[in-house]
Amino acid sequence: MKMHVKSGNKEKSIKVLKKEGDIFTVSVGEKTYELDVVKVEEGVYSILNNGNSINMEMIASDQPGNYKVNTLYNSFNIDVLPAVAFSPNGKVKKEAHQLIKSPMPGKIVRVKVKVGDTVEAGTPLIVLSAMKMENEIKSEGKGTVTKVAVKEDDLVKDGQLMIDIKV
Amino acid sequence: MKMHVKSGNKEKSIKVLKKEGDIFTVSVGEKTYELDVVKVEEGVYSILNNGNSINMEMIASDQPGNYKVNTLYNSFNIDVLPAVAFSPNGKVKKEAHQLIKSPMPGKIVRVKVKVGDTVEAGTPLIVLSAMKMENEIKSEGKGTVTKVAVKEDDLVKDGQLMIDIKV
Amino acid sequence: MIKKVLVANRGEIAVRIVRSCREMGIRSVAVYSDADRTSMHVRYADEAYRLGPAPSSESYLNIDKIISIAKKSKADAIHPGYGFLSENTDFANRILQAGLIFIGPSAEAITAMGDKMTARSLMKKAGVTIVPGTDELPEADEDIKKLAREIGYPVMLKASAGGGGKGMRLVKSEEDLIPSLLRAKSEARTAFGNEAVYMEKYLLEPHHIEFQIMADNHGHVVHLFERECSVQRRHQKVVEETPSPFITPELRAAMAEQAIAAAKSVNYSGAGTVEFLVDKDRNFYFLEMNTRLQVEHPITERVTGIDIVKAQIKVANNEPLEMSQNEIIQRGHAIEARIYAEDPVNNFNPSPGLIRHITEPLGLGVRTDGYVYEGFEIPMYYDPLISKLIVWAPTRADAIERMKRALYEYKITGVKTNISFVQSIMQAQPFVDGNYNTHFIDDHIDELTKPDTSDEESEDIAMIMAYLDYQNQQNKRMDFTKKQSPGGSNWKNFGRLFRHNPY
Amino acid sequence: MIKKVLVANRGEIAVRIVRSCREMGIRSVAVYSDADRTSMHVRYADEAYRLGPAPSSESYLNIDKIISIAKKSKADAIHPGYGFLSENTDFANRILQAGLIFIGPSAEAITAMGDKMTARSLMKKAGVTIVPGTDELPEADEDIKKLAREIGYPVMLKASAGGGGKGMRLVKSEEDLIPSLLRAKSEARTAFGNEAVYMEKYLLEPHHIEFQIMADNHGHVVHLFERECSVQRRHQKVVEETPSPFITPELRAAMAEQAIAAAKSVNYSGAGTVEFLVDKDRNFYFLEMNTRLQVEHPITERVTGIDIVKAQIKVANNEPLEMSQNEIIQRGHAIEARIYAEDPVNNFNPSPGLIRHITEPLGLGVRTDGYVYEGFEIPMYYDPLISKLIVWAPTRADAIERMKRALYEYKITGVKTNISFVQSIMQAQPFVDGNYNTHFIDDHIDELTKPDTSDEESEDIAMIMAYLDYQNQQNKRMDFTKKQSPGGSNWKNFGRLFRHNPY
Repeated sequence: MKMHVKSGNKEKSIKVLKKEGDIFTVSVGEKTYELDVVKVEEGVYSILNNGNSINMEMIASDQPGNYKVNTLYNSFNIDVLPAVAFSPNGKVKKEAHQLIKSPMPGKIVRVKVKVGDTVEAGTPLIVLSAMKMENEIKSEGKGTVTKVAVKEDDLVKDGQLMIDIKV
Repeated sequence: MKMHVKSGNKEKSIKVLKKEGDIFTVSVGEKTYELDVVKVEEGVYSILNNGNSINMEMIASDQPGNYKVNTLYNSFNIDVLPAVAFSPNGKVKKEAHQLIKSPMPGKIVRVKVKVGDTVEAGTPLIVLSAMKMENEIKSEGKGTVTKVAVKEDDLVKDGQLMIDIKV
Repeated sequence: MIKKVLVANRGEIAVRIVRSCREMGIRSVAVYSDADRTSMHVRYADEAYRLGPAPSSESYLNIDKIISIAKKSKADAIHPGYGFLSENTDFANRILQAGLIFIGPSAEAITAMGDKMTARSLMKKAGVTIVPGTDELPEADEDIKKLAREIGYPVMLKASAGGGGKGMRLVKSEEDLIPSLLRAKSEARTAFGNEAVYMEKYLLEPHHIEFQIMADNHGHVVHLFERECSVQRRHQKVVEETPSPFITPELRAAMAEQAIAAAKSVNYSGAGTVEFLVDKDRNFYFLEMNTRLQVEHPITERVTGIDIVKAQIKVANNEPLEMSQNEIIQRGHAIEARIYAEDPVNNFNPSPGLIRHITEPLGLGVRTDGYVYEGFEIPMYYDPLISKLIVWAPTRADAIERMKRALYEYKITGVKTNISFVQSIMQAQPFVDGNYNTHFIDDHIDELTKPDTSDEESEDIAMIMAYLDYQNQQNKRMDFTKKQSPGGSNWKNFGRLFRHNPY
Repeated sequence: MIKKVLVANRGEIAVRIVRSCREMGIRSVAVYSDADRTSMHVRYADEAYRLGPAPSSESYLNIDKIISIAKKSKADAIHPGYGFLSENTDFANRILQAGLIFIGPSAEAITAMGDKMTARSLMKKAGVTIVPGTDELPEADEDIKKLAREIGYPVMLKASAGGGGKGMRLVKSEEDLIPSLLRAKSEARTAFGNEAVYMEKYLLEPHHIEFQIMADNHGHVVHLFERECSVQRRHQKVVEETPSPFITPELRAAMAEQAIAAAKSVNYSGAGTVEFLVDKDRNFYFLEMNTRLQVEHPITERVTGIDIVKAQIKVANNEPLEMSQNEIIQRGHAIEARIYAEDPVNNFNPSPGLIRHITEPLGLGVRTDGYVYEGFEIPMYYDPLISKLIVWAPTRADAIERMKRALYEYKITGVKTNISFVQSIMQAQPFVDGNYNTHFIDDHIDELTKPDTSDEESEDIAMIMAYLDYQNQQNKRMDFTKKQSPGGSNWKNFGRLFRHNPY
């Protein structure tokens, strides 16, 4: 089964050509690798590629097929695209909203805007506190606040939607 | 639900009297404990007993309800006895066989007896090698060899039956 | 004789203090907030008692509760660690009033040094050089701006009760002055319950160099040499080393003399740290004295062989210092890296969360002081410090290579950390040359946070592994039930990637 | 200049050697048997190649294969570690013939010292005192018995090619002589491929004390002081310390002199160890010289600050020694405990198997050199050594307390270990007093292996926990699906014991 895998902007097709014991022969794009792959810990693999010893850790996200892959010095954000869902021409419609998501888990110290406010690039929106640091989150561009999903003293998770701004 | 638990020769009945959050009030035999119990790692619990901080690790064996429990300096072998199966008078029939089991994972170097041989206390039965040490396993008493379940170069697991001797 | 110590702290420093207690045969009492029930200091101490809800103000800053637990558990002494109540005069006094021993200096010394403005005038009297600056700032914005103009930009705003970079703001021009002041006051109020802020001249290319002091109750004061702490982000230290690659033997001697004079001027007792700023022309100025154990104390321990926590406890026991100044010798070179749960490429945003996997660096010349473990959830209420990685080697060059090796081994996942950021610091030429000041991180932030040029092969293999893992997940349930496990239980599903061949 | 090193070994020592390579910027090549594909040395090295099936004879002792991998991977040097081929003359010669560097002494020195009988006569010539004993034993049982009677019981049987306790047997009376000899020969054949065995007088209350030697290719030989290795079981070391609490400064100087003489007599190069037996009257006898890195080298590294593996590599690079004898100073006290996968209460039976859970001791003055990790299955084919725990402190008393603290922190489950056994050693009065010899473990085996008197409370709580865990297992499937996980996946099921209240 041939599938497509995305890393950042790059997209390649992958196919397992052969599997003998722990040795996988895999084609990726134009290239072919013969890898000795063993799972050594939860989510951690030891890979021998032509003698080179590589350790990789896979952290699956909420989204099926989305992985953060940590190698020695790099970290890749990789999506395995199910063959059926794969549509090379299907571009996402341009975002007309600026969605302000929490960049970290934390607590809302202050909400500086309300629904209906117009904001400019640099307008302070929210002060968020985590691990004793206060961080001011600013608008990246101009627009109108259409939704404020948090209030003071709320605890927020990493990536949680806080404010929706119509551009 | 009241159940019986065995540690070595001791047997006590246990009942959870109350559970509030992580605080368990439990009676064991004559005594009652109020414990703050939290699972912190796979099979590892942090317990606060009247302020004393205790870490316990539970290793479940193959047998349901059988645990090795490691505390700081002690290790207990504990059986949780299902109420139905619990029968205080049910004694196991006296063993008429000496079952020679492997005391460790290893490799059979030599088998020194065959079926039909009579052995005395101290008769060498098997030489077992593990981690570069050779260990001679001897008979604990006299009897007749009725079964030899291993042969030279066999790999054996911890506790695997090797020889059956009819006493 | 102290027989039981309550540690009024959490995290790595609580574990570190309990370690020394354990080695001295002293029982330890941990205290914890609701966010810390499973924290290592609770599991590691002999006893543990709940303080209250997660916010510090209701737990680790709750003096009444801490003292009542000390009484209840029959502790005879309290070690405050660093941060929280460690430099709180009330706390020290209340402990003494309760008939307990405070493992730290006298309340008077804390008061004198704790308020940075008082300390400045005290040092002036004692003949210790201080940085030009103000007393507490006036109310009117115009007056503040005038003071700043007199000192000359850039100026530094500092919380009078401060420490650890909190309530501190660098101001480069007048337009930023008042907004920065408001932020500094807000942080100061949150962190210390005291919003007093003052202003100091900001020195050019300054080095942050501090001296470790040990003093007993019998008038002996010694120094344990310096620590170079100029690698900072957001005014918080990231890497510290000793000896400093910047100062000369003559400068070291002169600074040590003033450090001891500063400590003596307040009849100091126990472990303390005198911080200096040293400008590019090697002029040095007293910055502040931290009247407590310092985060980076382990590098001093490593080059001198002295266990500073044990020394603190012995001083609190009224014992005289075991070492005289000429017996204290600095051997080899030690570097500490603070491992934070933070995202260096994203403005060092904190990254609390669940630790999925951790591999500690081990082997020759490596020490870690940490407190997290697999499955532990780092709370968002406290410091992002996960652990401290300390290495020692005969020379600075060897120590840097060892640090790189240890960072290579150090794997923490689940939360973001600054491990690869510190690795970049170890490879940056100014650091390797020992030629850096407190601007180092800011001046080199782009190269320090730029990802390694990823070779195509690594990326290809990462893509393959994501694909294989994904396929394996799809097949897992079947594999799991099929698996023959020697222990009879499917403890972990390691080894061969696929139990059967799906291809 | 060496740029890539093949490490012809496995386990903790392979990892330890790769660590120093990494710190020196040298690439490392691991080799592995089928039982070791997931072993840490394979994961930690830069490259890794398969040797063959699990048995040593088909993998780690396969000279042809190792050299062909070295060629293929373009390694320019081979480090043999200890055990396996580390004292094999053929191996050293074959490496040189292949145009590669052997990180160790000359083949001549290995041959001379490797055969214990040759070494004895060589030392006799060099004026080094040796233990009374025989050459290779004659064929006839009666002749052997006669020799034993001449020396006087007890006598020690030793493999001529031996080391590490293999092929070694203590014989206390004539009736045990021949059976012990057969066992010793069998072990010697398996371990070294050479069944030659000789006999020595067994000294009374002997101490096993050894000197670390470093020599370069330019005629310099220094010693790095002694190691006291008298805590042994089955003739294998369990605990080592330096300095020895038994020897005097005069004795140390005299032994060091003979150790250097022994090394010089074979034109020694690199790291080596001269072992002595010292009887209760402090007479000392040359026992053997190990022409390789020693398991217990880290305690010497800790008190001298010298990285012995780096020093070996530099010598192999033909560099002169960096240190002269008077620059080498022993500071403080270091103790090593070997952590074995074994069952001390059951005759020290080996205990290979799956590591379920491991917590490394960390913090001040602690080093571990190990190789196992959670989920790793310790193979049954090789040594039971899991790791070495090394502590340092300013004094011996402090070092013992630190070792106890570190052992308290050290948790390994899944396999049986000797951790609590070593803890008993640290608490045994003869050890605390520094008053022990090689009989220490045998003489105190009952008290060392007796379980702590278990208090009823611990047992009650253990029973409760078994009960609660059992009940929790029954309820688990339901909890698991009910659990709201922040990451969207049920990574681990920690925290509250029951997700709902079953009571």
